[in-house]
Amino acid sequence: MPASSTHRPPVNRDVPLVRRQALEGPYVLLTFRHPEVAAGARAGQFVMIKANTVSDPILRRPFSVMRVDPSEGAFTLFLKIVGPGSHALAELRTGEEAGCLGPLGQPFTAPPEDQEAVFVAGGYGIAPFVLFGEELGRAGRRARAFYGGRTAADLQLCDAFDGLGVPLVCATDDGSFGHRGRVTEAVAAHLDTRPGPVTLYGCGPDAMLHAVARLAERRGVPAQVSVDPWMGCGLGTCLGCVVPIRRPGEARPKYHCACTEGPVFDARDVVWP
Amino acid sequence: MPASSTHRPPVNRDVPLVRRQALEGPYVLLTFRHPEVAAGARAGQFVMIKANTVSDPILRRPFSVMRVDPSEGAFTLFLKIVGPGSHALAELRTGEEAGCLGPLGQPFTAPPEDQEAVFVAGGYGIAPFVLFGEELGRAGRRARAFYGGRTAADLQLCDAFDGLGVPLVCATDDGSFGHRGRVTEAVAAHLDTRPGPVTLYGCGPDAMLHAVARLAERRGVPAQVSVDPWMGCGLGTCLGCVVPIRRPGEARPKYHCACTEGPVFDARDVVWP
Amino acid sequence: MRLGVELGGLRLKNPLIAASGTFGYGVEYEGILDLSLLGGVVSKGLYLEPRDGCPVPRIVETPSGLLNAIGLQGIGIRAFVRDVLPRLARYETALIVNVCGDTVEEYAEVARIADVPGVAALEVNISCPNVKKGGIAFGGDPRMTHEVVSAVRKATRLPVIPKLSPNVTDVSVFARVCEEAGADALSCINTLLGLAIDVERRVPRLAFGTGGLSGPAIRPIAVRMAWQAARAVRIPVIGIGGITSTEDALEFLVAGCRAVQVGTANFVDPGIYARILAGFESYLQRHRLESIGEVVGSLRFPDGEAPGGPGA
Amino acid sequence: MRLGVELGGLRLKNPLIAASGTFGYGVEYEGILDLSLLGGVVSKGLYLEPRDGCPVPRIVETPSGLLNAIGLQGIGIRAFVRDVLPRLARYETALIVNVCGDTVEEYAEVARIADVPGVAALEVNISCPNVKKGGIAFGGDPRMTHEVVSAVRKATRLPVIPKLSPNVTDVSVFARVCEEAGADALSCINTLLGLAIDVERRVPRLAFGTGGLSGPAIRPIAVRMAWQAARAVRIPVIGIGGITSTEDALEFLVAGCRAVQVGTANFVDPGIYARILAGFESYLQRHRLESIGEVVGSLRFPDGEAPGGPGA
Ligand SMILES: Cc1cc2nc3c(=O)[nH]c(=O)nc-3n(C[C@H](O)[C@H](O)[C@H](O)COP(=O)(O)OP(=O)(O)OC[C@H]3O[C@@H](n4cnc5c(N)ncnc54)[C@H](O)[C@@H]3O)c2cc1C
Ligand SMILES: Cc1cc2nc3c(=O)[nH]c(=O)nc-3n(C[C@H](O)[C@H](O)[C@H](O)COP(=O)(O)OP(=O)(O)OC[C@H]3O[C@@H](n4cnc5c(N)ncnc54)[C@H](O)[C@@H]3O)c2cc1C
Ligand SMILES: Cc1cc2nc3c(=O)[nH]c(=O)nc-3n(C[C@H](O)[C@H](O)[C@H](O)COP(=O)(O)O)c2cc1C
Ligand SMILES: Cc1cc2nc3c(=O)[nH]c(=O)nc-3n(C[C@H](O)[C@H](O)[C@H](O)COP(=O)(O)O)c2cc1C
Ligand code: FES
Ligand code: FES
Repeated sequence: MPASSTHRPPVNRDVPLVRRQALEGPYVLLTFRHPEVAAGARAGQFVMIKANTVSDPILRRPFSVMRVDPSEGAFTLFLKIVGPGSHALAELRTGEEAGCLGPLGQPFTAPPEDQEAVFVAGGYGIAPFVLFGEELGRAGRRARAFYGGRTAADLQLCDAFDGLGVPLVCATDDGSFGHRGRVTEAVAAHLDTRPGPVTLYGCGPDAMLHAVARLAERRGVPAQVSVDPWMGCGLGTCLGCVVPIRRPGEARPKYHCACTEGPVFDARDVVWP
Repeated sequence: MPASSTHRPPVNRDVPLVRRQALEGPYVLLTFRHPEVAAGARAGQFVMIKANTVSDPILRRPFSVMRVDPSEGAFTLFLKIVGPGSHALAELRTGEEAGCLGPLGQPFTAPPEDQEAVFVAGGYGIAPFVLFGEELGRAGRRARAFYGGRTAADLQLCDAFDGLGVPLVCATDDGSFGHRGRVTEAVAAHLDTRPGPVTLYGCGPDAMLHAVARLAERRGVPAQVSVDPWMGCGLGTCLGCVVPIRRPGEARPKYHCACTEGPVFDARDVVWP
Repeated sequence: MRLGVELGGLRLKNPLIAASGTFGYGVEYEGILDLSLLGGVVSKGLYLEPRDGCPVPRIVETPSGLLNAIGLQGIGIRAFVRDVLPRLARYETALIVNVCGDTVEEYAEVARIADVPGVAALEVNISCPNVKKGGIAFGGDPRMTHEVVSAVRKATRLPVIPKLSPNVTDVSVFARVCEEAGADALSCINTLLGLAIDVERRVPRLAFGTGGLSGPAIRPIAVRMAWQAARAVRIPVIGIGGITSTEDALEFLVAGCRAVQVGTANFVDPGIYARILAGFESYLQRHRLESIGEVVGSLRFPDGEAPGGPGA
Repeated sequence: MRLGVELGGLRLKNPLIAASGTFGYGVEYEGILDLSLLGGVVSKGLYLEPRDGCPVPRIVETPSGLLNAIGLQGIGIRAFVRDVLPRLARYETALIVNVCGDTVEEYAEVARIADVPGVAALEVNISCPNVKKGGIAFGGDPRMTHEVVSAVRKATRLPVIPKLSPNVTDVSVFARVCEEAGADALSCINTLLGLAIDVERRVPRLAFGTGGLSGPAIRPIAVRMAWQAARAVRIPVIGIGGITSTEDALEFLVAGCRAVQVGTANFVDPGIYARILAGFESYLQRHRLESIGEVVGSLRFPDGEAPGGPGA
């Protein structure tokens, strides 16, 4: 992983909500003012954020940076409401503040110049790829996205790659939108077309990440995955977010902090459950 | 105190917010649907209510019923935002629900037919007198209200008695509205005019209630006060809300629950700190 | 019998009991909920004589918790038997008397007076942190615990259920002492001793000074202690501490408790019993279980002896 | 010296210390806040050798609390002295090493290695609930507590600060034992042993099983214990447990603590130190006090001996 991102230390701020766009179902887009995140966040990095000061629940929550607007000094999250932390964020009114620390973690590493980046996203795992698509576009690299969910309603960001030149393939378990079946099946079908050298990038539920890792191994392609463990601090101090990682040449796995050494890891190094 | 109110047992319900009217500063009017409170609450009674299910803070809060609309099946609270419980209620959006138990407690007792009811309200203590004014008006009794606060902004319900035939005198500590000084000084001035037989009714901060009690004793007039202790349950089971009361003929004070035996007590019986 | 449980000679229609001091004498909830919904009701703590309790403030909130020093204000056992019991007779729920005393003799005497038809069991309160005599002074000392429980045991034919204090190093020691002294079941736990300070006035926020902490804040501690107690003895354990939902109640059952008590949550929502009972039903269905008894003690604990285990 | 305090031979510029295990080795917060703001920093618990710690999940939330079983994952004392200490040298803050061991000898050995320039004091962790040896097994037994503290005392010239366990019947007994064994100050408290259960899968929510409860939920218990400890001994006490604000920190100071540690709140808001320090300043002004020392032990407790007092 590049150490470059660590050159911009995270900044802790109270961040006002500047825009709120409700999507279908439990999804919402939230834009907060945070100049340092807006200027420095790279795809795969995240923030730790909490909407209020009540102590139940107590901790901030990790969310990937989906988009940045350095001129406005703001960044956007794509948020799925699943529990109290995400609910409280989604309930914020414009102008109200949240406590926020970021940017955090190691970003995705761009593929070598001749390769195509293949995004594999499950559910809210699409978020970092919106930023990644923009970054790669600016760098003149090719990218392609596969976006899966249980049902059509889970695919709320299908238009996020419009204008970025990133072809998008959707898949739903129930076939209500795009391919019927797992998103990784659609990726496998793409690899079957012998598209030339690719790097896979995965972000989504553990089971999907594991499937991406297996696919990459079978096809002999490199893969980076953004893991999704519980996080307490985002700074490597609570040691709650550790993932067993076995780096090449190491005899046994060691715990690595997903918040500082990840969330993006080389898929081969992750020891899957 | 009349036992009649206890004939309508309190009902525990999730109550949707049907209307919300922000007033100046930390004050707001909230109307909730609760048919039994709307049909049964009498002036001086209250509800225990909480806006959400988070456990910090854990308890419901007591608020006086300010107005009822039996046809709509709804009641209205006059709420001052002072801490997390009142804040969460004030943040509710229309349609959202709160947990609510009521009506609770013993109401004010109307004065004998020939007497004038004199309301002495401090701050949010005005709330029960709005309902009381309506009740007495329907019963053809005379009433008069004195409404005090620290400054003009604390007197948000000056129009509540319009059309009820209840003359209103306001007082502020800083003289920014109405008489300058304590509201009880204005009441004393009224008694100096020898208005005939009156009963005093007090609701407000402890210091004001104590002043009402002293005034009543000096002038030899009856007084009822609605006390304002911490409440945990509203049902006489937590024993957190007790007030030392010495009834006539009793040698020493005994603890009485403000929630079931009050909040309205005969001012002579209350043992002031 | 899907939800029914058996508790040291006591049959409950379901494992939900209202905890002492948080449900008055039961009669306060008449008209608000159907008392026959409950497996049982434990009375407010009762001494031989009526008591005034502590001055106010008696309750203050702390994060997800309630700190109280009521000081066992109450009507006394005789008034309970005379005035309250008859009013409760028509409900199908087990009435349990919470027995208090300043001395061992007082515990025994209260137990004798409480041994009347209509009373289903005695809970022995050796764990109240808010009294200067008795209470926690007994429940924090294994020898005194044995003495009080034995004395109550001799004074009654009713099931005897000591209520354990959490303010001890090893709750399993006390659980075993109670079992040896003839207890039929255990209630676990009472409140944790706490102190909250008004820093502006630099006095305790409670008039009494210290108080007992209850509510969701203490649940992880209570579940741990109930689990330790249940592993230490053969008699059934009733779990108590911070229950506000079906899931919370199930934590205690899975940990090994045969029944649970709901305390502070009674103040927050009197509708809690109906809510939890409905939740039990759907849990049993979802997990394809015949009865709630199958849940009891079903916890699969990770390998190895945990440091918090009774052996620690 | 408005905010300065003296702590058993250790001078702190202010009474705010980052608690062990919640602030890494300090270096993690470089660039996010100015470490020189803090009175002191306690390192993550350190053994002789590096340790892997427990499997995940290692932290779960409970109402207003955090339950953790990290299992003292760490780099070991030698790597700390070699790699971390030099990076911290430029900050004006007292560096305190949290000393751990499986055996009495290991505690002493870690203490010896930690006695180097740059280390200001040693905190002796005899209270970690998440290890199978050492930790709470030592801190729950007065004899073992004495042995460990004496051994560390002999191994170092640095101030020795045992960290007490809240999982005991009477914390004042342990406070006195530590004082006798030569401790210079006390840290009070570590986490409370807790258990949270996933009722759908019927396993503990933490991979290790039980865990240590921290956060605002435990504050009333922590304040009570710090108050008991401070009344029991002459050496200074450092209060720990659930501090998230100026008022929370003041509760411990008013109760008799000379300093405080902030734990879980570090995870929630790294800006907490600046916030509390500003709050201290305005509190002193509002109360017309010259120094924070005047706040220490200023609690006026109600008349009479409280049941939770050291005499209980
Ligand atoms: C690096 C990273 C980036 C993320 N980016 C996004 C994003 O862009 N958009 C988005 O909607 N979500 C994202 N998440 C997930 C998000 O952090 C969780 O949904 C959130 O923490 C849930 O909090 P809650 O209080 O709403 O729900 P909770 O009640 O805390 O959790 C609901 C459910 O999610 C589980 N859970 C909670 N926190 C986590 C966690 N950190 N990891 C895994 N499971 C958890 C709980 O066990 C529970 O089953 C990201 C997580 C990580 C680690
Ligand atoms: C019978 C009764 C009727 C009431 N009617 C009204 C009403 O109509 N409108 C209205 O705005 N308020 C009313 N109150 C007061 C209201 O209950 C409190 O303002 C509310 O409980 C505060 O809760 P909170 O969480 O917002 O603030 P908290 O943070 O809980 O309290 C803020 C401050 O108020 C104090 N406080 C909290 N609860 C109480 C209490 N019950 N009594 C006295 N002090 C308390 C706290 O010590 C603190 O100083 C009434 C109280 C009682 C007992
Ligand atoms: C206000 C209050 C009064 C209590 N009174 C008693 C009592 O009289 N006897 C007793 O054994 N326990 C008493 N308790 C303890 C409860 O029965 C229960 O053990 C404790 O509150 C933990 O459960 P909870 O977290 O569900 O409240 C009292 C608790 C509270 C909050
Ligand atoms: C994740 C975590 C790790 C901890 N690790 C240690 C440790 O290594 N050594 C130690 O003495 N205490 C450790 N503690 C305990 C804290 O230092 C502190 O005593 C406790 O958390 C109570 O304070 P709080 O409520 O402010 O968090 C840890 C606490 C947490 C939450
Ligand atoms: S989230 Fe705390 S160490 Fe990674
Ligand atoms: S509020 Fe609980 S007894 Fe009155």
